[in-house]
Amino acid sequence: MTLWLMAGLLFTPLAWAVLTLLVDFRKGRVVTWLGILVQVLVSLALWAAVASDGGFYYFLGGWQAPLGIELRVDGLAVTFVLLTALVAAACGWHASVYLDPGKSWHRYFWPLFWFLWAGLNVVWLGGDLFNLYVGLELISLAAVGLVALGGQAAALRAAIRYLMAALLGSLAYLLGVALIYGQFGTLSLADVTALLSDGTVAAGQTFPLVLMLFGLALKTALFPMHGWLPPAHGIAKSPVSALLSALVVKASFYIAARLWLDLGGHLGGYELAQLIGVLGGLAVIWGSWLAFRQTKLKQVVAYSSVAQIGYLFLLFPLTWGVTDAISLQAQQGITLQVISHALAKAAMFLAAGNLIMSVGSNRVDALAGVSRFLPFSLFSFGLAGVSLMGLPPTGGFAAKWLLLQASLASGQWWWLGVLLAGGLLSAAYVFRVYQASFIDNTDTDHFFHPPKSLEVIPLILALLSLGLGLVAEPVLSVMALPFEGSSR
Amino acid sequence: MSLSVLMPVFALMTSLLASVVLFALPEKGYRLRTTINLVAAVVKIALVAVMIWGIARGREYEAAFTMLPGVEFVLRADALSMLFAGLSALLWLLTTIYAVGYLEDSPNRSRFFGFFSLCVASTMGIALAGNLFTFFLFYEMLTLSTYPLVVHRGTRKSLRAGRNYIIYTLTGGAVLLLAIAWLHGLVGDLRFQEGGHFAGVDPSLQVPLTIIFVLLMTGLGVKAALVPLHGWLPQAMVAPAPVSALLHAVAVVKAGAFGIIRVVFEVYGLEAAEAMGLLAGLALVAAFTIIYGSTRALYQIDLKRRLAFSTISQVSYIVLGLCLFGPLGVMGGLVHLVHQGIMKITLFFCAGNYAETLGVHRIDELDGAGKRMPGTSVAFTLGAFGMIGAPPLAGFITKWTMGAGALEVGMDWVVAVLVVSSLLNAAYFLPILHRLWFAEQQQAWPHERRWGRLETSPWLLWPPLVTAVLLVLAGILANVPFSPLSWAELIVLREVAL
Amino acid sequence: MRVLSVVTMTAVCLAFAGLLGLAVWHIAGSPAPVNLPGLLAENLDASGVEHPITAVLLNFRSYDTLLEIGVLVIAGIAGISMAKTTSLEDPDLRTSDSLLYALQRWFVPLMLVLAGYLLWAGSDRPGGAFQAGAVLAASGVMMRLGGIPMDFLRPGVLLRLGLALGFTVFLLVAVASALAGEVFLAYPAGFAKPLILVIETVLTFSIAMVLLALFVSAPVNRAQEPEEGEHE
Amino acid sequence: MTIHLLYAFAGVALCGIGLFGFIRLDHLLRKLMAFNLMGSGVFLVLVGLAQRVGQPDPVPQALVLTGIVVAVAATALAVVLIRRYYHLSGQITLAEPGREPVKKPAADAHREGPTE
Amino acid sequence: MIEWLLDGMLVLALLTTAVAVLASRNLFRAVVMFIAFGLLMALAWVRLQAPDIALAEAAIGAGLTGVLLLDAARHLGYSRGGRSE
Repeated sequence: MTLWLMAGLLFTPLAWAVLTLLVDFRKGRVVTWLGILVQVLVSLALWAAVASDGGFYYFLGGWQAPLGIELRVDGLAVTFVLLTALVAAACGWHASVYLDPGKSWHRYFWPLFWFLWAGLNVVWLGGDLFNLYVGLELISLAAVGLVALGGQAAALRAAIRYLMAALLGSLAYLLGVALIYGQFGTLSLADVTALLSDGTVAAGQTFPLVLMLFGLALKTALFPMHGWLPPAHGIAKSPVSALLSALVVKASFYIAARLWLDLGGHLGGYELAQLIGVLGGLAVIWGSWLAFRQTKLKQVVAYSSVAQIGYLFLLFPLTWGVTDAISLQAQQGITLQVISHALAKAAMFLAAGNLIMSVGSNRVDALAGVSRFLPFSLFSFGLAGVSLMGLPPTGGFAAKWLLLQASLASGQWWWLGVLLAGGLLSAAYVFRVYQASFIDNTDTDHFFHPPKSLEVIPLILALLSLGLGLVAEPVLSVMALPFEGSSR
Repeated sequence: MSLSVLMPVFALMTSLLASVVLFALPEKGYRLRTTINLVAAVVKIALVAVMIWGIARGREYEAAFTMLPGVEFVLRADALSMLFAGLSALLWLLTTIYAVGYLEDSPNRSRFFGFFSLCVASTMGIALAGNLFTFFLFYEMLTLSTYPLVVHRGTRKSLRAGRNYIIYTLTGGAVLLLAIAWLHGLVGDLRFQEGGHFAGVDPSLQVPLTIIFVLLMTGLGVKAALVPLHGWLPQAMVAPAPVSALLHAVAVVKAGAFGIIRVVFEVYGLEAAEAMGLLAGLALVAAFTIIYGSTRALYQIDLKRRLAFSTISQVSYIVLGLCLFGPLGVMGGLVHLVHQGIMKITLFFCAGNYAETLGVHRIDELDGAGKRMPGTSVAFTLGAFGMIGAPPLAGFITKWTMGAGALEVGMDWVVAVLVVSSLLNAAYFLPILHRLWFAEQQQAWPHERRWGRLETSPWLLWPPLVTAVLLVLAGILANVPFSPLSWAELIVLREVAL
Repeated sequence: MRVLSVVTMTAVCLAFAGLLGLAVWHIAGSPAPVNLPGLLAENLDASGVEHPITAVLLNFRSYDTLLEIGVLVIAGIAGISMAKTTSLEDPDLRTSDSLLYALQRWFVPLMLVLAGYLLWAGSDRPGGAFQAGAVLAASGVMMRLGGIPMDFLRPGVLLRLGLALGFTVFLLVAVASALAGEVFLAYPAGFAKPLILVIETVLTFSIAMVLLALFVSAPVNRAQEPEEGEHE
Repeated sequence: MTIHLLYAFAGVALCGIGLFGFIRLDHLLRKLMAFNLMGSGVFLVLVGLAQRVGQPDPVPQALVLTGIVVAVAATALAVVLIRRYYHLSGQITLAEPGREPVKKPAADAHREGPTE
Repeated sequence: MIEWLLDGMLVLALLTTAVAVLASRNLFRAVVMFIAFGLLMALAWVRLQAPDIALAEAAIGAGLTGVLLLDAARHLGYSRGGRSE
């Protein structure tokens, strides 16, 4: 059964990419709805299967690593598969209403969307370093294609910049993989970890890991390499922005985190961990500040992504050289942060898209009066903002709480400042948007009212992000599941 | 699921559900909205009353589940929570009635009542929170749900006030979070329990615990408007009158004060806090706030601003009460939580009536208002005398109990503070009463509206009258069972364990 | 300022190359603990083809290849989404270079033959779908430069079918193997060689199509879409 | 030291050169070429290092084949984007429009050819 | 020894062309250099006993990418990248 589910999981997005390529936008929309249904069901079933039976390795083509490619299907991976299914389903649904079917190039949205989804699943499940590289490229090119889709000059500039950054990042990662292969003779992450922990290969060669982390950090837009993100995420169509911010940047981070957790203990060092953490902290502060300064609504949200991504990199210092309990706490915190940010940011971008559609302008100060006539999209935006601020009971708060605990327990109190100041700064930019929308300067409703389905989608996502804090415990318990049997 | 688990959940849910429904309601559904509001408020009072009855007979209500690894979400009703829950449930009903009248034809009513209910849900959550974590959760929810109420009018001034409010409260919240997280890291999940956790605690924890205490008080002090963290309160006056009433009497400042009570009594423990020398500092801050607030109130021309500074002063009575470290003093502080709420809400209702009916905002415009609006003015007068501490009103009970408590533990200077404060109270309230009743009307009312034979809309008139009666009753019937004072006594006997 | 930045960049790149060289040197100092080539040689017989690289590409690590074709298709899609393609009769595109004309008269057939050879050679000698596809694409480019109309390159169902064909067949083989009870991409015993050959053939065609499509989708018109919320 | 390792070091040098070009050059096509140089360098390191004992290793060779195809896909996409970008904005760098004077109105940009 | 000499020269040529690609002021010349670089790479792959890659590099790296870039350079104009024309 599980094998069939895996086949379905791998097959569906790729197959739907092909199917939607052959039809036009309207038919593609219908086909996509069906595909979303299938994929969500498969993801749910797989998640349930792993939650009840534990994780396993899946050998593609029947060849075991190191000869073949293995997929690591564990609790964390299926959690992210499920997250992807939810967020991508929401974005796909939103896009099917939001995008104008009259524009001929919008038909290409669907195949790119499905390829992106496929690439994300590759990354969540990947256990082979080179396979992850291909997955990353799949994601990057699809994302660039989506940003550029039918765009005018500014969108193309953003897309090219994004492409260049992504290519450089992938190349750095690949170079690291080349060195790892040279050193270990295998591409399987599990093999490399095993070789390191049983002492077959002496640790100490940090450079490959640094290279890979650099490349992945560049793709994740870690400060100060974040320059490409705001233009790309700000200018893309809102459903695309939502996909990019919610999921795509997480993919490269996820690989970096897995590498760090498996190899960091042997190949990393205190200074490296702290350096990455400091960059993350600076990203939180600087990104929030820039978000506060933006005049365009979507740029606010995009810079907020830079800041929120910064939190993720606290994983590195908080898991290096600490006890297993603290490390677990930090990992759980970061996982929650990834999930809640994915939900909240997708909600925020989709809501921002609706707001822009309604007021006919991308400017923050054009929102005056929206609170009175369009409470729903604003409400979703606000709820998502609450999660970003890390206020209870959202998932963002649960994440912050765990990270606070981990910082305190590991004695790295300096991260407390980042966590608390980050929350306040994000409140600053979120409330700036609220404030603009509460200005009551008109008695007439001259706004365009988007279709109800557009308004419902961000609300659902925002509520999920809100509720995540309440069900954090069960979610985390699936993530920490051990493998079926002892190992592979 | 037994009823003892479900009761606190229901109490929370009534207003939460009401809020969700109200948000979804179209702007025009006036009747339906009012019905939902009132039904929810009445149901909540009933639920709270049942729980009060149960607790008096020794029942326990608790619901808990694990939210995060090592962290529980706990709702628990004990005598102390009922003090606050009862107050907010009762006053919510009155404030809702008042707000329905007050906002009769203003825009954004769906939004207003939605957040209004959310705000009360948060307050109920604060009252029922069973540990610091849960408390914080609702504390922040309260911050968020009050912001839209403060900026409700959407004017530049109200937006500025809202911004200040949010800066103060969120920063306070961050400090509070730091303190709670630290405490949690130090000693694990802390349920509120009688007598606190830190009696005879390891001396090595002394220093961090002291720092955490200061952080906790800072975080809670923002909402309780302890000087110098009070800056947001006078500005928030631009909000509509029912909101001010809510902020001052029921929800926000009370949440801060209530939090301080919880921390001192049931986290640190009164004795432990005293032993660590934490209460003396708090008492000084509270005393200073009392004098400072009253003094500033003297100089305010705007009626609501004067009331605001009066709130700053009065809420610190509660804090000062617990620092007295004796059964009577503590009782005085606890009972003032209720008394101040009833008195202050009366005053704010009245101030709102003057503004809404006559268009009067400044004190020097009030000349002769007593003749035009006798009902409102009688209520205002009772409230003012209560604040001053004239017998046999509610305020007198507070001050008397506290004074006795101070003498009992030998903190004579507190009596001096009480006396000075009462004099100041008189100094800023009596001139208003003089203008109301004895001055001749100087000019036409700035913006008068008429409601037939009544002095103002019945929706606006009844709530202050009811609260005025309540504050008289609370004074006269102080020794009857289930009066605020008796309940405070129950709390002291059961939970403070002195 | 400019000089300074050049100096910094040079220093950064030198440092990078130095560190990299050092890492390579260190790594080269000791042999790799896993002998993958040996493992590969042992399993080569089971792969269905004799040429080890083809075995790796289309059997052992076929998932990589599948995704890689996906990357190609994505690039193709993104490319043609940009191109509100010009008519192929656009005089701008027709080169009336007699040398080129002569070249293509002789070269194109030759290249087609070469492509066929490479494809056929792939199973036991150097060569295979990629090389063959590239050569096919190159001959297409030549024809295109020579102004030979190739209607199938207009954005239309035909082009999209061509783009997707190789990928689709590969994917169908993959999922069929999964449905047959094996895992994804595990060829049933005995079918490995024919399946690989089929895949290689369609891949050759598709790779050439994608590369050609990208080549011709040079944008010419100026269709613009305003940014969200910006009125024109 | 084998010849293979020599090529690995050549790859190292190419990576350095390519990186310099990639961050130094503004012209997008040149950036793209620099990227390709860097890519070649990475591939050389991958194969050269893995084959340091002198024996050919089919696995990295297969990886490089995959890598080359991915690289050409990316390059081709980039070229399409760059050309369209140039047609719309008349720019061949990523500089913001305000900073670099637009040399030619976009309308007649595509008529520009080498042979007229 | 002669082998090393040959390989050394090839590597040297590779690096020189690489520098030439980046340094040449004329965009057209840069592209031509790039194609030359691709052909040299193909040779290098032969020396690395990787005939498959050599074929691919010649067809794709030098051939297709080269043509693609040439075409693009033609459209973008020769002189845009440098000042020599």
